[in-house]
Amino acid sequence: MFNTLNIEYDSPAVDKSALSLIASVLVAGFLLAVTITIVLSDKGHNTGLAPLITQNIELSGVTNPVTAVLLNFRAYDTLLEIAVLLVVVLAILPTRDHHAPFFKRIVVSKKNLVLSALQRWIAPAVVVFAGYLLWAGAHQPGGAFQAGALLAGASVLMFQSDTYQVNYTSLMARVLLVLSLVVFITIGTALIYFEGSLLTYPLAFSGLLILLIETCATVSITLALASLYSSFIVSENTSVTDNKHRTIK
Amino acid sequence: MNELSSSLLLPAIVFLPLLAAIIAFLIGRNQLQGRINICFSLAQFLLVVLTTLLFLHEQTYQSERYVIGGWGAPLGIDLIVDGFSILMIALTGLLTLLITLYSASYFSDKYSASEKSLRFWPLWWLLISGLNALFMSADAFNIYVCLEIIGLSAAALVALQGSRAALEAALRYLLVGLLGSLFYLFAIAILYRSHGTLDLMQIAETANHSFPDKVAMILITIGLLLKIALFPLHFWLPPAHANAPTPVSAILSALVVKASLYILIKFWFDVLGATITLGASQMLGALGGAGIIYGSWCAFRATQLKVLIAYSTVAQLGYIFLLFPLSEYSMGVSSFTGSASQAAVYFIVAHACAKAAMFLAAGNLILAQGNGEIAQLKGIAVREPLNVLVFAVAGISLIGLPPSAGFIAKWLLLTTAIESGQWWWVIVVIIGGLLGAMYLFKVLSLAFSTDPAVVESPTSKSTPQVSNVMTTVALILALITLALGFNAEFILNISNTVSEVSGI
Amino acid sequence: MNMSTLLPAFIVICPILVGLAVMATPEHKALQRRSLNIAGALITLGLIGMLLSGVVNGLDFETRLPLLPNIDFVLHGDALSLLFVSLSGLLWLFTTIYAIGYFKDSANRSRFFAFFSLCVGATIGLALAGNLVTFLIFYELLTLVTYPLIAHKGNAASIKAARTYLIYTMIGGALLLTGVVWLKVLAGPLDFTSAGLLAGLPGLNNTHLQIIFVLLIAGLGVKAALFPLHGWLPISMAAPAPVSALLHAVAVVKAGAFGIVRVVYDIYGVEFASDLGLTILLAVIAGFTIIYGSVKALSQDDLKRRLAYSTVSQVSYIALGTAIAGPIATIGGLVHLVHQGLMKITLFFCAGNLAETLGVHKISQMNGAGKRMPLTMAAFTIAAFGMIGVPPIAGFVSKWYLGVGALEAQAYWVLGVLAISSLLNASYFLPIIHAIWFKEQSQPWPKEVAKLRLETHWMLLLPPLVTAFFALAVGLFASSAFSPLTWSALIASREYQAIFPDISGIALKYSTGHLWVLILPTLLLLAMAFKTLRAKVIRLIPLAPLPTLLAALLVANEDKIGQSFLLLTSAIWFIAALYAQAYMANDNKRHRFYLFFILTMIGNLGVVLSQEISSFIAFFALMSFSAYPLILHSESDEAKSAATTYIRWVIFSEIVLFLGLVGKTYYAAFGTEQLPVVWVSALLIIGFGVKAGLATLHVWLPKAHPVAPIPASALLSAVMVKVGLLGWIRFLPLGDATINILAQPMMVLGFTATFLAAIYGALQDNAKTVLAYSTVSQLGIIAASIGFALATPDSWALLLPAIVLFAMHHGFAKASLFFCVGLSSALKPGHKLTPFLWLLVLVPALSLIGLPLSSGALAKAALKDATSSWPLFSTLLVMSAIGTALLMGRFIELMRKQAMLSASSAKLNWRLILPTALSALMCLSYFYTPPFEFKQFQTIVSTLSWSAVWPALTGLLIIFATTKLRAKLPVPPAGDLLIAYQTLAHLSDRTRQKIANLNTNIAQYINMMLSHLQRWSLIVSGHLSKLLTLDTPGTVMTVMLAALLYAFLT
Amino acid sequence: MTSALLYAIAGLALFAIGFFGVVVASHVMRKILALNVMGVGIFMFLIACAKRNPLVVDPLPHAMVLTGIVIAVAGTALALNLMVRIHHIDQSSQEQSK
Amino acid sequence: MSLVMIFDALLIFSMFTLGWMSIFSLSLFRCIVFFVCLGLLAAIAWGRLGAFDVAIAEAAIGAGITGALLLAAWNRIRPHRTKAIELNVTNAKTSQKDTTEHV
Repeated sequence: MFNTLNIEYDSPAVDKSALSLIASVLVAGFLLAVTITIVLSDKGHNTGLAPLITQNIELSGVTNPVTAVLLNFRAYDTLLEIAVLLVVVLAILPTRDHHAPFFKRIVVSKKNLVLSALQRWIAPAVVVFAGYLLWAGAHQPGGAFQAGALLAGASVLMFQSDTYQVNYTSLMARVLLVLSLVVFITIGTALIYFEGSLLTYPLAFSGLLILLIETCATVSITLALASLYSSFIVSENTSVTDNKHRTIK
Repeated sequence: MNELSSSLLLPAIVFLPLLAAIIAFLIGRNQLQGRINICFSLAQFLLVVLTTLLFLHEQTYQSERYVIGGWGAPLGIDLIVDGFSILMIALTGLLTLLITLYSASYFSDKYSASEKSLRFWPLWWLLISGLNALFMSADAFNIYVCLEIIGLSAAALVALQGSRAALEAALRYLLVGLLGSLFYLFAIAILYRSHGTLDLMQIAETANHSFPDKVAMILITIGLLLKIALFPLHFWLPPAHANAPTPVSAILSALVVKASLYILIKFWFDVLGATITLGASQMLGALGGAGIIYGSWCAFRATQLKVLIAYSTVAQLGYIFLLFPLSEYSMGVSSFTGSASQAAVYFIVAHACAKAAMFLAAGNLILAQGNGEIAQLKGIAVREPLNVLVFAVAGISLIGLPPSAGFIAKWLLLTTAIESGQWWWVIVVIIGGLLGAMYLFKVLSLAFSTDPAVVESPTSKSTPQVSNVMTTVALILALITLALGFNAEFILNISNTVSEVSGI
Repeated sequence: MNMSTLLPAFIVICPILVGLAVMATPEHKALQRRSLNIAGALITLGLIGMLLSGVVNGLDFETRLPLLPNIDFVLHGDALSLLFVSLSGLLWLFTTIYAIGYFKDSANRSRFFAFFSLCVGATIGLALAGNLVTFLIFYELLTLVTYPLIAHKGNAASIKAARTYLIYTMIGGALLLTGVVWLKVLAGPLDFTSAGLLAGLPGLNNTHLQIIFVLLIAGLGVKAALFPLHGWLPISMAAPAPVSALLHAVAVVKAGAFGIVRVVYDIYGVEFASDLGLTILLAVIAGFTIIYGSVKALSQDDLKRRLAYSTVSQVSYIALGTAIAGPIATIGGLVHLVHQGLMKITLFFCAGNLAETLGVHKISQMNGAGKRMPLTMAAFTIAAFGMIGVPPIAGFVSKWYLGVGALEAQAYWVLGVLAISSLLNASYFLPIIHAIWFKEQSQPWPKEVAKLRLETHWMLLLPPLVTAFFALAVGLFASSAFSPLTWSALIASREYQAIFPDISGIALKYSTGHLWVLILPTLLLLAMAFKTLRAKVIRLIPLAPLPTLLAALLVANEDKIGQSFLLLTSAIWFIAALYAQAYMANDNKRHRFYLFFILTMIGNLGVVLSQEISSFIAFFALMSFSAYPLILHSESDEAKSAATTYIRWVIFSEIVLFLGLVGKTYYAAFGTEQLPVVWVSALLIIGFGVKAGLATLHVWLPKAHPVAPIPASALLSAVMVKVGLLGWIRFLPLGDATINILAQPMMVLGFTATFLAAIYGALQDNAKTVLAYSTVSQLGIIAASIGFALATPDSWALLLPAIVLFAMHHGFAKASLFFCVGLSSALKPGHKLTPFLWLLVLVPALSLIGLPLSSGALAKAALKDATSSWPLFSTLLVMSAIGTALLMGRFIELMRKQAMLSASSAKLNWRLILPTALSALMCLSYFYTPPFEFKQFQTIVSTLSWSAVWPALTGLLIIFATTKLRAKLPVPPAGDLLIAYQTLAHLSDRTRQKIANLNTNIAQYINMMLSHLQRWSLIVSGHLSKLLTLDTPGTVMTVMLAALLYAFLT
Repeated sequence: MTSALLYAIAGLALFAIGFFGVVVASHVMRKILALNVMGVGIFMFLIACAKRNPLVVDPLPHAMVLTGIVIAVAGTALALNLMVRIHHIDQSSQEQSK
Repeated sequence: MSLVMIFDALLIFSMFTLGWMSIFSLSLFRCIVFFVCLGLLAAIAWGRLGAFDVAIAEAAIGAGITGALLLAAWNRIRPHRTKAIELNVTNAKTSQKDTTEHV
């Protein structure tokens, strides 16, 4: 399975050791059969926590149940999840040039018309839509992660054309990356002081606090996902390439 | 412990390392970095000691629940602390303090690994916070997220080295980690579907011999076995632990592997205890036994020092897996109580300290020697007497010879095996001890033999002198293993809080 | 935490702390390290002293720390542990001094001394352990700590040795651990209780206990080097000398033996163990190891390997002592723990010295070492004699108690084992001693260190001397208050409580009458040591026997036999000394001769004077062993072969005597039934028979006497042979019991010896051989009369004075005859004094034959009327005169022939003639008034009867008639039966050779098989691991998933 | 056979395919894709469980899936990064060897 | 067999085949494209099952970001990138130095 990790480009789809082939087909099939029997046989707990959540939805300060669960009932999970994202970003970030500016505009010799047109049209729309999604998260489907993802999509679009160069190891970038975790922790611990136990939002301010956490989360997630993508980008012709390339080391 | 549950101690244990990670990430690489991290580790250690003392002070030996967000079990997430978890947290605190001290000088400018320190420190603290979060969490999905934090940060730390072997080992470790976690997630989904809640205590109450619970238990077992690297599924551990930088391989072998074991024990005995069958526990025992033999054999044939120690981890894990068949008999109902659990807990603590000491000592030897080849270790006892002594003491504890904690653990294991009449485990343990002796003394005999060529001409390129901070840290760990060898009562008192606890 | 709980802990911690401190000291700070070591050793000794005094006056010392749920870490100072602790503490000090001297400038000494003191700390901990778990902890710690010691040199041999050591001890440790855990599960906390823990506990099924016992003994057996598990000991000789000294004498080997003692006594309890049938198993193994170790030691040429194998056998004595379930055997076993330690450490120190100063490792290179390093070799000799079990030294004491204990437990085969092993010990130690002292240095020393003021560095010399002195002192003062013997007796009394017998009966008390008499000779002996005083001392030697002579004559002494023998011995020693002055005047090796002359004198006089069995046998051994160099004096080939036969027979007699005396003392102290007394007397007869030239046992006599210088051979045949008779008189139950089955053969042997010796002697062509054969025949008469006394006990009152008289007469006559042999040059005819000189020859010869008016006739007459109740005896007596006449005729014939040949020396050597004249006078019966009230005059008159004359005439007639016939006959070899015995010896040697190379090729076969196995297992594991390197982890995972499904769902 | 049950079975099928893919696929990229497919499978099962009762929708699985997706992305990104770095080192070593 | 059931069956079947194809199709690029389609179909499925938040997230992250990352990674390991390689080689040498043997 993992013993020999081959990375040559044109290797056959399936490594031919017959033994593993047959065995794994067998078991995969078996697994499928077993799980299907579970699903069929067991009525199980058909409503889960839905009724409980609907009762407490008013206390959570948001009306959208998913956001309520995510940011109020199980806020601790979300906090750790942001930490996970931070782990990966840390692992991938290059270790050099903290001093380069956070944001730089580069004059590009060869312009890619379609790309620049696309950027000009879609990027602003996406940003606006992301803002709406963030705001709507409280009462309609939407929220920090979706908005963050969208913004990251927009940033992917922007970098494709090498016009803008974001250096993720500059101090500013690092602060933004870490922003959501810091905010989350400070609010969480502060609430201990005020409300007695971790992450218990006061009824009056819970909606506001959740919104604050959501915005910071969106910013961090955007930067995180963008940096994930940028680490793979090798743009050939700009001086940034080499240091970016070196970043891959 | 009411003031503990309402106070900020428990969550602080998780958040302090997170803050440390953030600060380490922000300040980047400068001289202060080492010192800041050391005081963070000191703070963490004090915090952990305070919590342990408070917990012990209670003497109620009941597990303490800490309700986050005030929502209560099914809806919100709770943190739960019982004897076993407080012991693991204390162990993590101790090892964090010592290994941070070690890595402060390991990643200092004296050695070539210094420019990696920017990436090392944040990942290190995230790993520690993941571990602490895991030991405290009482919620199934929360455990999944903690497992992920630990898995990803550990893989990133292994990849820190940058050499091809390290990167490949890290990639393999990561893929295995992800696969294991997916199996675990799938099991949670099934459990949620049939029990409607994610809280372990509530699942435990409604767990029965029903079909889905059994399948969930199977998936959890196979997923976590993959992450714990029990015998047949251990292929990823030796390269990962061998190629990681020394402090990382120390914490990996000592604690990270134990984290998934902690979860497996929790599910196996407390949460889904009802679904256990005799055949399954015997099978795990058998795999453990085979692991002891195979691990020691590969350790004996290893040519690299750190590969040898990694394989010895595989072997030592085999010992702990003997817990499953033994506790099955001794206590009738399979709950994590009785002498088998005490033996396993003591083994975990003894192995953690001994293995960490051994890896640090080996790291020092490799630094002094230049490369990790065992053959080149000839006559090193002359140049690095203290490190060889630490290596020997740690080895003695791993084999289970008297003055060390390993001996007490082996003693408890043997007594349980004999009491429960499963004499075949006795033979496995004894043979394991002998095989362990084989590979330890292979290294020691080389260390003691004076190769005339080596003694006269000290190694040509002046290898950096191993800083005495690193040696003293290794020595402290070795002394702890020896100290644990004497007053076994202290650890057993804490761990038998586990035995009184009914539920989790 | 008052003293009583802290002291044991301090004793254990102190060496460990010293070890750690020494490890910290850097390599170059020699002084600091040296002072640390010695201070540590002294402090520990002081603490042990405090503990000792505390335990003696009843205080109880115990440190108890919680270790495991219901098991504590206990250090408890009881009697048994103190024995071992004091031994290790003491020997640690000396080994440290020795090691400092030994490692003057070698590499990584800090490491050595660190592990050295840790090792002693572990040993002391092990000794003080209060329960089996603490014992196990220190037992394993000992393995770990001794590993670097063995691997100290770091070369290939020591690493391999260390590895084998590890393999053995690790497996041993594992077995012990299993046993202890299993026992703990069955029997709860395993505290050592003095009369055995398990005996009292209810409901333990015996088969489990038996299996556990086997496990425990196997685990301990590795360190105690029991037979199958001893492989590591000889190989670990590659370690430096102080290490092998420490390992074999103090730490590792003793730990194993001590463990066995603890398990058998304090865990199982002896009775419980013996009725489980366990002690017999242990006894058999120990017995076999004793023999096996000694046999293997025989064939080793490397000195340290030979000592190692001897350790293998010696340690099993301790196991044997514990296994024979009897209180006295326990004492023997325990005391051997200490004695073997002292002796073995001396041997190893000396071996170390040899290796260090002369570079000698092989026994073949040791020739003439005595001259180069006299003090070390003296210590070596004392220790070697101790190992053989020669009386005064320590080894004898433990063998003595083991022997008596074996009798008490009716385990007669153990006596056999003790005998065979002493024989084997002698056969592998004596050649070394012979090579050291009596062989010239064949080739230059391999690696000689520059000669210092002393023979070697004082630190290397002091320890062996001190330990040798201790070995001797422990043996001599065995029954004093603070000796290890009394201490082990105390321990054994605690072990057995109720059924402990009163052992005063068999205690070893060395007391002799008129001890002041021996002071002068001992002083002279000491003076001999100093080269400057030697010349003056030689002149003083004749004075040495005078005090005893005066004592015999003047001091009234109720022990008539003793007085008369004293008279005989001291008179002849005085004359011999005078004679030797002249005879040895120009002999270049006379210093050595005189040294052993005095030693034999002390031995002989001591034997006659001693009143106790132990002092008797001690002086007997001293006399026999120091006579050996006298025989060897001329260094000629015949002398060498004669000496070797002599020493072999002496060893044989020593061993048989040991068995006999053990039997005698046991039955004297506890004996109830009469039956076994027969074999005791049989053994005594044989034992003393060798010395007294009993028929088949006399073969060494005709070979030894002619070879020795005249004074020596005179002494040999006149006095030393009589000691055998004295032994018979003192120890045989002559007065009280009729033992017919021994009496008849005794008489038959006696008379056959008389007649056959006479005929055989007559054919000899060497004057001294003829005299030797005449001694054999005369002794035949004495043996016969002793046989007669055995047959008719009531005649003993009469017979005793007759025998004593006969012995004294023969002594003086034979001595003067031998002295005359020396005068052969003076007997040349044609000198005005020659007729007088011939008179000197004729008077003793005729008195021997028993012509009227001579002492011989008187003695024969006394004998005749004492045995008048049996006419055949007296006729045979008369016939014996013919034989003597034959011999005397031949003797005179040879003397005349010799006188003719010898050059005519003008001047008569008066300093030779006077002593012979003196002894000739002694022969005439008038001069001495036998101390017995004795009807003096009428017997002298009665000797005038015809029956005294005709045998003499017939004998002389036969000699003259057959002169021509005898000239043609070939001369038969001197020792007649010896050829038979030698062929026998060759046969047994060849069988031993066959057995030896049988087991070598078995061994080769085994390790050839092993290497096949290993190669095969490597190949298989290669394939297996290739398969298992799991390039198919996926499949394995899926297979496991399927297995789990099966396990869970069914 | 309500539709939710159908989706649950589909989810499990995707999980099985993913696992089969991880075991059998040769290239690392395919293994990473297989892991993601397994992820999608589990998420589908979870969402199907949320919708078993046509009237009410249980939001908890949704939150779990959301967190799961973010973690999956993170894992994949790290795996891909490691893969690329390994490939880069191979590439440069080939260049040097050429 | 209402219209909705048909739609569900069709959706499930297509997701199943896309799942298979995204692992075992011939070229890597094709796998990635199939995977992105699978992501989008999954978004539709979540919508169908009433989990709209998740649908948006799946579309944005599952299909969007993951797809982008996969394509970028695929682009990096494609063999044809000759021109870029020479340029990199010079840089590679400099960076190669740093990856000397570390502990």
